[in-house]
Amino acid sequence: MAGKRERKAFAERNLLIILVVMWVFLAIATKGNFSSWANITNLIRQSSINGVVAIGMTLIIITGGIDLSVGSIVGLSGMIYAIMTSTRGDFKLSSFWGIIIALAVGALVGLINAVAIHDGKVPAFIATLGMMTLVRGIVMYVSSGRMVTGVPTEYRQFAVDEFLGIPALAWTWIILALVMIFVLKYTKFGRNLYAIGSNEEAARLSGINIRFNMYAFYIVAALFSGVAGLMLGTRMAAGVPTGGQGYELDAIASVVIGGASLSGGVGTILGTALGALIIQTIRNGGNLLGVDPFIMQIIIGAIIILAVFFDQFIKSRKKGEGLKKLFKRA
Amino acid sequence: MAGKRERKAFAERNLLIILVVMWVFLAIATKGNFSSWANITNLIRQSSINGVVAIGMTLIIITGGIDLSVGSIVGLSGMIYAIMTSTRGDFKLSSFWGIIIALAVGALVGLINAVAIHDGKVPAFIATLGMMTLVRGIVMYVSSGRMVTGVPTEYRQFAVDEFLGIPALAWTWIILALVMIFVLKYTKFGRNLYAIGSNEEAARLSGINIRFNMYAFYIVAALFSGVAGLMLGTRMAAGVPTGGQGYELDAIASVVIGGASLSGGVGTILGTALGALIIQTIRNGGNLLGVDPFIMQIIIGAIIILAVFFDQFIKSRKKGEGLKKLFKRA
Amino acid sequence: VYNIAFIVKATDSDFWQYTIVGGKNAEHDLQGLAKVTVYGPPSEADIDLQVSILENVVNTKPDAIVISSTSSEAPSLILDAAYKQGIKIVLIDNFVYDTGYNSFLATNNAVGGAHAADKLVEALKANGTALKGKVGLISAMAGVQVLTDRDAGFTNRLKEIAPDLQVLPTIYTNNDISRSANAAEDLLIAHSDLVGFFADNNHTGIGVARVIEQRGLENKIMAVAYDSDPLEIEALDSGALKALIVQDPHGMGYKGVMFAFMAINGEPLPAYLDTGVYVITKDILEDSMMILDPFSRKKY
Amino acid sequence: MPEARTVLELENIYKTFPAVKALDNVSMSVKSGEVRGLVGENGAGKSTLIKIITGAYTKDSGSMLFEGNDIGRNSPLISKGLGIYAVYQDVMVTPDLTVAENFFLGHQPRIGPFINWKKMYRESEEFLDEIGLEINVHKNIKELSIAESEMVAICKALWQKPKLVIFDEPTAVLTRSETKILFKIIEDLKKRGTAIIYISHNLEEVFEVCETVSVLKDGATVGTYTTEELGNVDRLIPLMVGRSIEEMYHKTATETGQELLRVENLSGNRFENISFSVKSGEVVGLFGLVGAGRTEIARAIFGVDHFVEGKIVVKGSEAAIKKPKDALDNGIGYLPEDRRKQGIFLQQDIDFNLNIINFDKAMRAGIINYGKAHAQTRDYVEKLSIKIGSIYQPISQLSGGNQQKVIIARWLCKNPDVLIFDEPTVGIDVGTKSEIYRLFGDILNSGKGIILISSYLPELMGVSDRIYVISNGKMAAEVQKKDFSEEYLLTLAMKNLVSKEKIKEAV
Ligand SMILES: Nc1ncnc2c1ncn2[C@@H]1O[C@H](COP(=O)(O)OP(=O)(O)OP(=O)(O)O)[C@@H](O)[C@H]1O
Ligand SMILES: Nc1ncnc2c1ncn2[C@@H]1O[C@H](COP(=O)(O)OP(=O)(O)OP(=O)(O)O)[C@@H](O)[C@H]1O
Ligand SMILES: [Mg+2]
Ligand SMILES: [Mg+2]
Repeated sequence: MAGKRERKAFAERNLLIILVVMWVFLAIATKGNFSSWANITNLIRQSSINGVVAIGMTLIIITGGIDLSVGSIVGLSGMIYAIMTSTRGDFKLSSFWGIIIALAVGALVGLINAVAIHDGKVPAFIATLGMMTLVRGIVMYVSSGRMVTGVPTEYRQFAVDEFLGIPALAWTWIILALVMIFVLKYTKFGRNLYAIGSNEEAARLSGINIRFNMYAFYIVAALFSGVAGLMLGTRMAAGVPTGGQGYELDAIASVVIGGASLSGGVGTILGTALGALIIQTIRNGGNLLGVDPFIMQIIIGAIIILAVFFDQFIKSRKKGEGLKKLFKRA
Repeated sequence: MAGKRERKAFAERNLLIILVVMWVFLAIATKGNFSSWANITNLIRQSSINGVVAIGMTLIIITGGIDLSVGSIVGLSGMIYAIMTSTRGDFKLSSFWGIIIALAVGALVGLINAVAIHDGKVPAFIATLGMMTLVRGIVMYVSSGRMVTGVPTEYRQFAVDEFLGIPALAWTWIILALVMIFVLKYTKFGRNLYAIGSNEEAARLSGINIRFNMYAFYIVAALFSGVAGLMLGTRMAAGVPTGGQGYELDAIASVVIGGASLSGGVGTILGTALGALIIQTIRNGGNLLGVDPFIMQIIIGAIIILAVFFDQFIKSRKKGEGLKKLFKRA
Repeated sequence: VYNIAFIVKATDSDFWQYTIVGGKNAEHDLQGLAKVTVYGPPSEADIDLQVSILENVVNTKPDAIVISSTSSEAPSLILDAAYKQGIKIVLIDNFVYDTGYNSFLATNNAVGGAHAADKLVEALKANGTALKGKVGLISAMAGVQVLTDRDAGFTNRLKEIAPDLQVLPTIYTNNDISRSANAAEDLLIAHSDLVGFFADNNHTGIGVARVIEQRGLENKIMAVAYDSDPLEIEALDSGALKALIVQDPHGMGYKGVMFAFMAINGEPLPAYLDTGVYVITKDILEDSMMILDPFSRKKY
Repeated sequence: MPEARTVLELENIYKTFPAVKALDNVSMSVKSGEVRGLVGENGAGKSTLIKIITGAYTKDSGSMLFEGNDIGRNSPLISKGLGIYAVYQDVMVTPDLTVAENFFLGHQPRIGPFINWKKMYRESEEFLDEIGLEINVHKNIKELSIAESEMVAICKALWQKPKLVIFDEPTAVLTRSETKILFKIIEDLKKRGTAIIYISHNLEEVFEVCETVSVLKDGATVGTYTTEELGNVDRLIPLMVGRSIEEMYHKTATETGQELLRVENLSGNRFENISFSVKSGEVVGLFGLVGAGRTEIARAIFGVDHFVEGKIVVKGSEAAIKKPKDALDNGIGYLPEDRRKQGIFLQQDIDFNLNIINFDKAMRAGIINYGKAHAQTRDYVEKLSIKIGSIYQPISQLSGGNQQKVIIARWLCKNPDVLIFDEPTVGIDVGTKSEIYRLFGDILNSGKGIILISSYLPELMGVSDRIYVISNGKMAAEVQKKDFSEEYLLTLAMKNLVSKEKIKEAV
């Protein structure tokens, strides 16, 4: 029993250590500003949107794929919601229907991704790169490139709502992450994900329906981006045509910092969550320190590399040579 | 003899067919505007900067890596040149020294990438993502976020120079591509690249010095981005802090459309060149057709996916079952 | 010392650098009475990042915030909360709905766009070109409000004063000079009756100017651009661009900080101050240097 | 045992690949409870036939009947549904999942909609205990050795209760004790009335487990025989190869000359204080049980792993070997044990795979002369009778044995002073084996030396001039040719094993 359990816990412990070191440093350097409750809640709230996108990205990366279209889906879902519900628009639907339609449209993009990748055999990178451009075009087209305002007040309110002192946005993230940790470990959906990502051929021979599962993975991943789009929408209090632009990089970085391998089969939701926190900590800390923004950018770049370097370094020291090769390839 | 010759020619023939189909369509749709000599030279010149970046990217993708820092290196090299040579600056060096220093600084970034990836065991995606941020920070810092003007006139002139009716920028691309086609096929450097990309362990056991070669690949790739930065610089006639931003996506797309596999070992310079032409043809064609820009964006996205789809589709029909699996994974 | 936070839309462009010079000059002129700290995301596309920055800044409890918000809605609740906490809020460049604030300083971008149309028509007339044919519109990015306003201002005005000039579908170039030049090249090929260009920011302006300059089209194609940076000024001088529509970023930054200082001290402020646009043509170039290059006014 | 009935019937199967005719009118039928051997040269079409049975490839023509039903459209999923289970030449497991989950993949035990991990671990633990295999079911497959993961794939055969099980060269990567477990599994399957097809190049093994053998040659069936009627291996070989092999371990007498390589007191990971030497013109055997550390010693000499102590002396002077390049520069070559992982450049063509270390010979002023390079390749393709369509074919399209031959050819062409062969003949047909031994003679005659690591004693005794026996990481003895005998070498190999139990297990 020992073997695997220990190892897994261990992998994420490195990240936790890196995170704690950063936090302690920042708490001291900002004379406590960083560790104030207000800032901690800020940090979690700020991580939450990328955190939710990154949950979906984790699924895709475990399959051995990649999804560059998440940012555009974020933009699309927020925009569709705004158009559907805006009091200044043509539809004036309720928030409920706005959410349903926004998510459905997001899921449709996921399905198209899956069809292109699984059935069309287009590499995930290209399929989702194309969709990134295409979907952003749609967002621009339906909004004529303009912000759509007049969204319901309860929607805007959500961004400031708190529960037990923790922002509603953060709760959304935490709950979704917990659910997915469970789903990945205890359901067929989750296990099929790892099986297909690890060796698609072997999975097929075990009677797993690859097509059905791939569709499911991409649709679910797109749904997470859809939810993130709504979360972003509450923060912006409008449908913004450029909303979500560039989010794919943060999401991928979170997942990889979280220990997943881009060659598939490996990755956890907890790791990704820690990865998302690490990235936001760097940003948040930089702002609090009030460093020159250019220098800050240089530091952010360096820290992203160093965080993964330390993680790999500790792992390879502990596990001995046997696995060194693995990391080289990962 | 037949086997490979046929196969190789064939792989790139698909791309050529796709390109020709697009050209014929555009020539008709634009009533000959597209096929005018002036536009053809425009098209090649417009492809050339991305084309040169994509040569370097091809090397990295053949190793099984990826390089997200190319755009920042493009920006850096152009900026360094401008700072070194500007008549309004502190250094006022000659163009020659400006070029040497700009390329050397670019190569240094490549070396750091290689060290992080090979020695630090940081996945290429993260290492170069970090460098993308870091290097852009440096560009901003050294330029204080401002354009640097006053570059030598011969530098600005290069963007307009022509030779035998073909722009100097296009020649640069064509010559570099031809040289690299030769290098990849006829030198150990090239053969080692494919060996390391398809099986690093086997390459090591074949006596290939992995570290040395990896350094070389990343440095050479960075040099191509450096050259592209200078080419961009001649067009802009200044060092621009945002120069090259987002170029990594075009370069990666060119390489993958060109038939390379992101899992390494596969890819050709000729394929990449065709990939770069396909991408620029879509853009150029779109501008000539004068389609609504948002609809145009939707079409561009769709064409990127379809180009690769057709390529894969024709291949898999011709080659039969044996290789189907390969594509799925690719 | 009062702490004044100065948040710009992006740190990667001259325009915001000019604003920062204004802000820092104000700090200098206040002679130690206030400390100005500059914040900003690397790119204007990072709306959410700017909101995060704002949240973090509010947490540091400054005495005043001078902000040019990328979004008119996103920071409302945070700004309002800060305002209610007693932090003075001065909005520059872009308005924010649903928040309390002390003053708003901005340029009207639609008016700027209309000026561009006027100048284009003037240039065509001066050149003896008939007011018909096509006009290319090169935009840096889709979905950015200020650009959309400029483009709309330009298009609407041109329709009024020269109805026979047809504005071609906008080409977006991802704020890349090279791609802007590509777009200009392509439009020249596609439309033999093209008579002019409007480029809605500095990078698009340079791209267009480069093509005109390289092909010697100064007397055939009239181009007007927004913003000013050294290359655009050079192009104006060489005739590749016929006019520049320039905001007063330095003034915006300077006045922004000064207004913040006044607000802290309880001075009355106007709710809105139009910082205006300048239209610069070659003949007044000499006299406009301080507007065109606020760096020359750097005092610190 | 239930009455035997025909499970599988293949009639007039044809299959052509772009470059070769892989199957040419093959017919065959297998009964329940029968263990059918399938033998033939490398590239004869064995693996192709298997893949047609499982539906991984589609046949060009011919028919396949399973339990009397004509199977028209086939696919791995369909054949699995029919009860066909195959252990392919390349192992089919999901490396990132645990051993237990691999057993249950696709039908994990559940409580309601949720997976019952406890049950999964418990049942797979019990199952492995029953078989007698010591593998931690909590481990991920990628943490196991190849042998262990192959065993996982093999054990799944029992688990899934199929009607037909196919093994494609299962023992190539297995240790002795694991092979024993495999034979026991085959016995169990047989008792249950499962039909079995067993492919191997180890013909003794085929005689041990199969009662009938089908021989394939150049894609066509030569015939099906009972092992009884054949009697022994020597009768089978001519059927496969088309000629009889007079002297398997043919050896031309060569002069031993100067000492080429000497290692002194070498200690490192899993071995200590190892000393031995190779002279020109001699084959030095390294014997030991699997896990004895021979591979580690070879890797240390070749500069892949670092050693802690000792020195390597090349032609009388100490050599500093820190990486494989240094070893090569010192005239040492190494054919690795795990060819698939450490030898093959899968996406590249045959020419590339052979020449990657031999471009030096076909280069002028740093530029590769492909005329020469191709000639080099064709030369060795012919020498080792490698069955290919063209040298520009990707190596992935070759049969398993032919892939190995290409890697062997790579080193033969390189022709270093000392060549270390680590299990070179695994997966290679008897005809080619004897060809390879003959080529050893050429190498030796040109003043070179060979170190041969092999676990197959007849081969080692037949080819070596001297044998060093390694036992549990230590040198047990040096044995001269005249003293060679299986019992003696085995006893020496077990000298340093700690417990009697381990010894029993190993034999
Ligand atoms: N995908 C493929 N494409 C082209 N040719 C192939 C392919 N697969 C197999 N072949 C060819 O078919 C022939 C039969 O190969 P097969 O793998 O069935 O041989 P085998 O009998 O299993 O040999 P070995 O003992 O070496 O494993 C070989 O010549 C091989 O090169
Ligand atoms: N103590 C052990 N623990 C785990 N695996 C072992 C152990 N001993 C041996 N093995 C496995 O057995 C295989 C062979 O081991 P090794 O290479 O050290 O021995 P060898 O003497 O070279 O054997 P051979 O060459 O006959 O396979 C390896 O795959 C190794 O993982
Ligand atoms: Mg085979
Ligand atoms: Mg071994």
